Amino acid sequence: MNNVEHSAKPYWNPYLSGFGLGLVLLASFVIMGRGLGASGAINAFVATAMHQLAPDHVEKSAYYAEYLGDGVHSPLKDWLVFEVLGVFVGGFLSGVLANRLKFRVEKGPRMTNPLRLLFAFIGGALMIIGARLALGCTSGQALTGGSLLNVGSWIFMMCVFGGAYAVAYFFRKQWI
Amino acid sequence: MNAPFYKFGLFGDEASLIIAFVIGIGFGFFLERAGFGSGRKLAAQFYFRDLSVLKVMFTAIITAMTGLYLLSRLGFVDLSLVYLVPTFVVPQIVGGLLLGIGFVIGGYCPGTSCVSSVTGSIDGMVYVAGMIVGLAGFAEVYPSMQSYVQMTPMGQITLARLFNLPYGLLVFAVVLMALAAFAAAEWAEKKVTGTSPDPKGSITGGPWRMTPVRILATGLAAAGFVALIAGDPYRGSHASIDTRDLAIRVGKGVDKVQAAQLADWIIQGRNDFKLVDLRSERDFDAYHIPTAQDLPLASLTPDFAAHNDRIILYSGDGTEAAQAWFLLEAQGFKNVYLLDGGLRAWQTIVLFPQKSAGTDPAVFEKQVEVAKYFGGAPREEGTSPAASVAVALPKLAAPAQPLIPAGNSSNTQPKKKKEGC
Amino acid sequence: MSCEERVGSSDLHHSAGPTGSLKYRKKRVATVMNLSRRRFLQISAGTVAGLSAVDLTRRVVSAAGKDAQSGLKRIPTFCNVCFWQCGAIASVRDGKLWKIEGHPRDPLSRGRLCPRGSGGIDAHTDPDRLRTPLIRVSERGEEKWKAVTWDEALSFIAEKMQKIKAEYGPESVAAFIHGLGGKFFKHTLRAYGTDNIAAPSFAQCRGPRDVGFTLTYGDDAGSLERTDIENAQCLVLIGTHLGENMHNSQVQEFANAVGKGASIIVADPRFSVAASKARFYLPIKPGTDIALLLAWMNVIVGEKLYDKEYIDKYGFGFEQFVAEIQSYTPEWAYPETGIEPETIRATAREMARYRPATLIHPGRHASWYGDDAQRSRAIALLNALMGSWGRKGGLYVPASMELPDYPHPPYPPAGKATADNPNDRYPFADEVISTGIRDATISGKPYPVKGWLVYSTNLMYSLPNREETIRAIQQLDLLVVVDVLPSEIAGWADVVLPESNYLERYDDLHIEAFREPFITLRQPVVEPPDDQKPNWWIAKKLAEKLGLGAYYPWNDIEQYLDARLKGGGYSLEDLKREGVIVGKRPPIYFEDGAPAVFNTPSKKIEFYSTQLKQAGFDPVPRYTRPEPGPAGFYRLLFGRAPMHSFSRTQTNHLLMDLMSENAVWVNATEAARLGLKNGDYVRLRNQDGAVSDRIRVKATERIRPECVYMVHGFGHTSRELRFAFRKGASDSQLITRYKTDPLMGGTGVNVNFVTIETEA
Amino acid sequence: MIALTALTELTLSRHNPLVDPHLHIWEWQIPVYLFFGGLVAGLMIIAGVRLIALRPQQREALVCCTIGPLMGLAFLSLGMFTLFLDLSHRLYVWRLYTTFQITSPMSWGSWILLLVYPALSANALAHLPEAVPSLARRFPILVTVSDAILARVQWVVGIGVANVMVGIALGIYTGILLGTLGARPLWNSAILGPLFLFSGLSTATALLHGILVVTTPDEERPAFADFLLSALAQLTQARPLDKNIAPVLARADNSFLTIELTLIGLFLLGQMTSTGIHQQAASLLLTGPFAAVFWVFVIGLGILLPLVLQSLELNNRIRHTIAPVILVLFGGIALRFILVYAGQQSHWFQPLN
Amino acid sequence: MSRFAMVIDTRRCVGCHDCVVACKTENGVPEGYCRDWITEEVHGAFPTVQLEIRSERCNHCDNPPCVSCCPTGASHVHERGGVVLVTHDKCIGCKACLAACPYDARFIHPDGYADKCTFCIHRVEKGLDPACVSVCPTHCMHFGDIDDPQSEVSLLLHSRPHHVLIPDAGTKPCIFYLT
Repeated sequence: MNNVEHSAKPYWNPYLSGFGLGLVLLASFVIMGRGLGASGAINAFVATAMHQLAPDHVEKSAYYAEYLGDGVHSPLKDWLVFEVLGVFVGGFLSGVLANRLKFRVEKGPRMTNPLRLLFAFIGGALMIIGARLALGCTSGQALTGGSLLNVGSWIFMMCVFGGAYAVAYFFRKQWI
Repeated sequence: MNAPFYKFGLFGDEASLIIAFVIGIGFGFFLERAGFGSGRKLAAQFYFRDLSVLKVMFTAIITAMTGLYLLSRLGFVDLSLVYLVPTFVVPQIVGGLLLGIGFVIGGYCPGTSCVSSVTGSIDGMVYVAGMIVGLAGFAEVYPSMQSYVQMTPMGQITLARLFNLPYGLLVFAVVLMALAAFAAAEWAEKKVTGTSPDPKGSITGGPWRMTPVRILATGLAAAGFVALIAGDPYRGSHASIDTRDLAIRVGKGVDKVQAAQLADWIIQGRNDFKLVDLRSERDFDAYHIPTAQDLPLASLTPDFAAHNDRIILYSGDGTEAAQAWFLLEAQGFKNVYLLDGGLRAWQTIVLFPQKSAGTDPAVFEKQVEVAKYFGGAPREEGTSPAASVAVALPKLAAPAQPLIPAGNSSNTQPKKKKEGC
Repeated sequence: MSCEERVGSSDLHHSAGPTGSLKYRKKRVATVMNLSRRRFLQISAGTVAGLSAVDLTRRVVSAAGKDAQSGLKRIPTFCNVCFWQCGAIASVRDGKLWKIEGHPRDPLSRGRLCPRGSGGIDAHTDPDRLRTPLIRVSERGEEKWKAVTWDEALSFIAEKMQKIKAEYGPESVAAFIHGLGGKFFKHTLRAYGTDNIAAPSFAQCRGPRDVGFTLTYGDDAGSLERTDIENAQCLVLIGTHLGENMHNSQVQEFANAVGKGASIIVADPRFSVAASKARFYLPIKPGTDIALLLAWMNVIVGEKLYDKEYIDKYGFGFEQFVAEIQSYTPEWAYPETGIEPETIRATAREMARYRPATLIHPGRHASWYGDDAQRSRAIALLNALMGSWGRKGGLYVPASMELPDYPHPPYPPAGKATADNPNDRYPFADEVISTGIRDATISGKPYPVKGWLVYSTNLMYSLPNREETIRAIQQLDLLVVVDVLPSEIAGWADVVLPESNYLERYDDLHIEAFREPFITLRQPVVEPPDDQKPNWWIAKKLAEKLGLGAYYPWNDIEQYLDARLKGGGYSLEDLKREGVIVGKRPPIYFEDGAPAVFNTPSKKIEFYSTQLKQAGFDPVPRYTRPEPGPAGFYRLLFGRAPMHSFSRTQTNHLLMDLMSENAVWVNATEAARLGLKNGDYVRLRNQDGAVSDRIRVKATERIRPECVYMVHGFGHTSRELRFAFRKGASDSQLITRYKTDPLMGGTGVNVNFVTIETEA
Repeated sequence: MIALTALTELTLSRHNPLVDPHLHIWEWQIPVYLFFGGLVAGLMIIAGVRLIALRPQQREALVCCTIGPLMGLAFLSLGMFTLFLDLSHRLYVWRLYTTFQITSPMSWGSWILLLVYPALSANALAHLPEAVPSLARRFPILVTVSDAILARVQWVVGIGVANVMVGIALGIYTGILLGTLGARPLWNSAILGPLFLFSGLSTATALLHGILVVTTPDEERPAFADFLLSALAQLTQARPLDKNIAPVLARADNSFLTIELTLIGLFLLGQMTSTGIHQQAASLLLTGPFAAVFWVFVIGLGILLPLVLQSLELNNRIRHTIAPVILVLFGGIALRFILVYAGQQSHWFQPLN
Repeated sequence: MSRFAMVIDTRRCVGCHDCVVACKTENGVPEGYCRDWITEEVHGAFPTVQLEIRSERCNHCDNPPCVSCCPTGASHVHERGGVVLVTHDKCIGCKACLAACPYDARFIHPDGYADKCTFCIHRVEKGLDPACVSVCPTHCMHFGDIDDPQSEVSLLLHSRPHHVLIPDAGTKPCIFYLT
């Protein structure tokens, strides 16, 4: 562990990493006939966790019924769950190879840590509700649907950028 | 070879999970490489400081789009089998807006938050926790919103179908739009940050030399252009058949069902096959083999049966059936059979059997009774088969109609696996 | 599918369980009782506490591993989980029911009960049973009640009955009664003045068979069938699923026949258990039995394989018969039945090889396709060709004990004719048609029917088309249900009367015609746990309230039984100890000297029926092709499982442990095509849109592809049947159509079709 | 037409809890117990080898020689506790020690487990004063004991050999426990013994490696471990450890992982070339309902990924992190979970669905 | 020496489950559990189907893996007739015997110990048949000593073809099925 460089390597060029991402997506289309996703895995995870905590409640819920399925197969044995597991591993591999592993809080210089974490929490909650309503997140809808010229995806994509740019001004302190 | 491999049954559900894992690794790897593990870098998109999000996303979109287009057009991928998330306009507008707002507040989207948290970002981890709590909360209010989330459905629809434009044209337009957006992005970054972009990593900046990025951009533009002129990628108009394999099967005759055998199957009450009559509706109404369904050749679409259904085709003299047989084979149906000799054989063998010298009388008697059962009668010895055609086909009793709307039987379809994000 | 498929719940209680399990059982009883307090009132906490204490002590005793043999009592009685009523011996250990075994000297059980009989002990403490008389307090069918005393309940009923009598006449009260326990209710009602007393076991079950046989032989096949299965060398079962239908003596004889290597021929759309023992299995198309029977007879007549001597001696109209069946060749039958002509010939010759010890089993439940009386006649005729009626290995001549009835005043003279069969629409109906009573109740014709008494039959399960039953109930002024369990029909009643369990009461003597004459006695083994009363007590008290006390000139049942027994030279004291009296077996075969009496117009076996001819029916059976179902639908068939009796054993924890829900049998290839796996839950939707409860799929190679099959009796909707509630699905829910037999009014119910819907 | 002999349906009316529709008698407790058993076996072997290899005066590498055995004692107790939790007739557990059943691996195991305690304790005592000086200050007797042991080479060697022997016995036993259950075709392989032994060794090595990484002095500690784990490191109050041993441990771990992978391969090879029943059992892992978790969690995340990461560490391409450690430990648990669960589903009668 | 065995005639058996009920009442088997059960094995495709119905239970093997794996000796072979029994208060509930039994004949009694068929040894020692045998309405079950060549079971085994369950598991079962 002596000769390891301590400085993080720079990010890849966006076009090239975008190309790489595009090829992964293409591979998914060709092999599986479906695109990528992320938020669906959270659904499966939450359904399983809630089922462990409050089985009766979950079994009665119309929402969870869709994810619990027939009760024989675990909702965690799902394509998206395994894909997201891979995302963790791939992200980690890339991070460790580029020396970017570091406990940190991503924020602008004028932001306090607790507030940033609070915002992250709220953002996450908002985001997943949005993703659930839209039947997908940036990966499942924008990226996947976008490349399939899916009508809903393009509407969705426009709204994401629209919504973000519309409120970006109010949160500038957080980031810049 | 047919793709998507999974949909053609190359591997099962278990293997698909392993593939999901591997694909996920690639997905996560490139997200992290692009710097999407950093919320700050992602959010910079919305302050015009670093438009990586736009660049990465659109490069990925046009790469996958043109790639998929070309592979489909070459007949490698059946695009109709690639899952398309159905469109619900209002929920998707609202969802998109919420997601955009959440993006700015939280700094991530679901995929990037995974990458972020695994590389040590505490806010990324908190963001994931936020998603979990948010979703659990949403599940509780979901019943009251259930009708709302299904609003304004448009089904599975592409822009090409919506605007009634050629698919290729749209592909080309999206490529052009993306390239223009890249140029605009680079211009904006320069404007806001005041530094000129790295000449090696940008499309517009620096001296005009062929950098890898520019080669990529040119390639994508070229692919887009090909799309413009190459036509529709959806299968149907274009499909490939393994002619040798077909020839072997035809040669062996395993593609045919004999009329007498079919009669036995109907008597045995077997309904593990779909009997399809390809003649016109009028002919069908006049006479059809019991249990057959009417499906004139012109209205033959691949969704009339599942790919693994056993299908037996017949027509008057067999021509249309043979044509349909080819169409269905080409569309990947695995168990398509022809009634050997078509309805004519049914007539001469089953409905109006004739005693020939060598026939065992007992066997013939059985044939006669089968004929009677189906409304026919034995032919006099010596009548030529040609004459028999003149014999009127028996009048069918009105076919049994379902007493309830047919819609109910659709429920027997195997449960669809959830797809989408 | 055998008889009384469709009879209601009665006599079904769980008694104290076996020693070791008491601890677990006790817990269950306690919780359920808490729940029950809300609805069924008047459960004294003392009872529960008392029970628990006893349980606890017994648990300690048994844990020590020593049976206190001194505390063991063995009491003879007879079973009532099904109507076969096998003689049994109940073992009571330390005052608690421990087990029930067959009575070794009883001719029906021969010392061995079926699983239902052995499982009958799990009654008595059944937490779901009725406990006290109830009077309805809200809308019919809402199952809201107030608990009342017996006196209040019976006065209420008597008052209503008197009112109906005054307004419409006594015939406007009808009854649906099943089983031996109904005898005293019949007596009370006859005394009251009505003959509208129906048993669903006629029109919904064995009626067509009995009419078909009576038209041929002048006598029916009997309840305790006169089938000499044990001695048959060739046994033909047409849809009869012995082994799944667990009528004890028949199954024992069947096993003996199998053991002796008898040649068995089974025709069934389903590969039944019996089919697995068969030399020939004929996977016949449903509803085409007559075609097969005619082809068999055609072969036998054509090849002169019949018993010529027997037919010459006993037969009538054989020449006409021969002429009629000339055209029904096996080839003709092939497309109808789907059975290869060669197989039909081979089986016909097989039958002839063993005649007269060839038994074509008459079956029991026979109301299937609306042509059932003629189908049974065809079976009777085939037996006649074999010369098996009255012969060893065929259908013997049964014998019965004779005991005088307890004398009572004559019944009032018959007023109006029964309401079920106006103008003799069904000329050969020789019993009251239950569905006819229902029709009369709905239409008010030929006269209004305003009161029903339902004893021990769950009409919601036993009559086809529940909607019609409910519509009829809406016309009533009074619906009384006497039952052991809160069955579905009890839920619609105005007054519910809780009867004591068969292990807790005396009933009238069991005297049936069989190989040897016998009398068996039912006597109490344990006390009823709550305020339940035996049927004789209820019927007697009701008669007294109606001012008909003179018809019950005895004080209690022991006096009645003793008097009857004395009439035959026996005594109740002896019978209580012995449980069974078996008489000397008289000759039961013609060859041994049994009388060959045929009570037909010609006094012979009628191959050609002039009665039918005169009434405008086919004198020799003819075949009509069953109507096909709509495209994509499956024909719904149903039958029995050996561990359940109709809809009345689904609260028996012991039996439910063996089979807790039914499954719908779907041909494996079909199931694969529909994407269904074994154990998947589905719902069935019939041609009229009726949807079943959810039911598991049994994807099996044991059924034809165009039909589905399920065991009758599950899918309870009565909330009071907590343990059985919504377990499995009910075929009765899906039987919205029926085809009435023009000869005798039987309701053919295998004319319903279903689609399979996957459970979301 | 299917041949008449083809079994097409098998219906059982039995529905005993834990037995039907397939055996599920062993839940999380048994795999966790097997995992701890393997881990302790690995710790014993490593500690034993180090004890023999080190000269007494060379009081280094305490991770292996003291912290290892100490943790071993804790894990063993935890493991035995989970085993106890699994018993359904717990009050009778003492019956294990009133008899020795020669044909029963479980009886062997229960006695082996008793031997583990003294062996591990002796091992720990040998170097305890150096490992936890504060403890030694409070209880001088510990120093005396330690000195007494270290003064005699034959004692040190004896303790070391005992640790290695008992460790091997324990490791193999955890596999043989399943391997002798011939009624479950998937388990019916003696390779499970060495497989669980080497899996145990790899988890033990990884654990020690992880402790080393976490307890490395602040400035040398990789940034990744900074956040929460530094606090943990303070608690151990350990002396600075020989950092040279980290690559040794990583290298050893890679060897163990490679052997484990080979043994898994041999195990599956043996099953696939055996009877149809065994082939069916192996296909539970290879293509059946356990394939995804087997390939992804056991092979991918549990073996291949840490192999890659540790190789990168060894080549100085990346820093030593606790990531491979976590993955190896996780893989060790996953292997046992999957084998225990899949084994219970494998049967001589495979009912068709 | 005696060796108790059961001989079950699958030709006579109709799968009525009376043996199961009798066992439950005789031995107080708790609700939801069973010591014996019915297996239906279907071979072939409709309509050429074969069905074998069997009453199954512990096979009281000659080479019982449940006994050899028991760590406490709770599972043992009874001195009379080779019957495999469980001593309840020696059993610790480790469930190894459940895993070792290829017939899945054992279960964990709610009181915690491993339980299974005892061949009704308490009845057999009084000279009675096991409860299941004594009630069977089809008389398809026979119980006796196969070491005695004159016993009913020995005579049956000599005169009729039979098989045992999973012979390849090497357990040498003592329940024989006549075919």
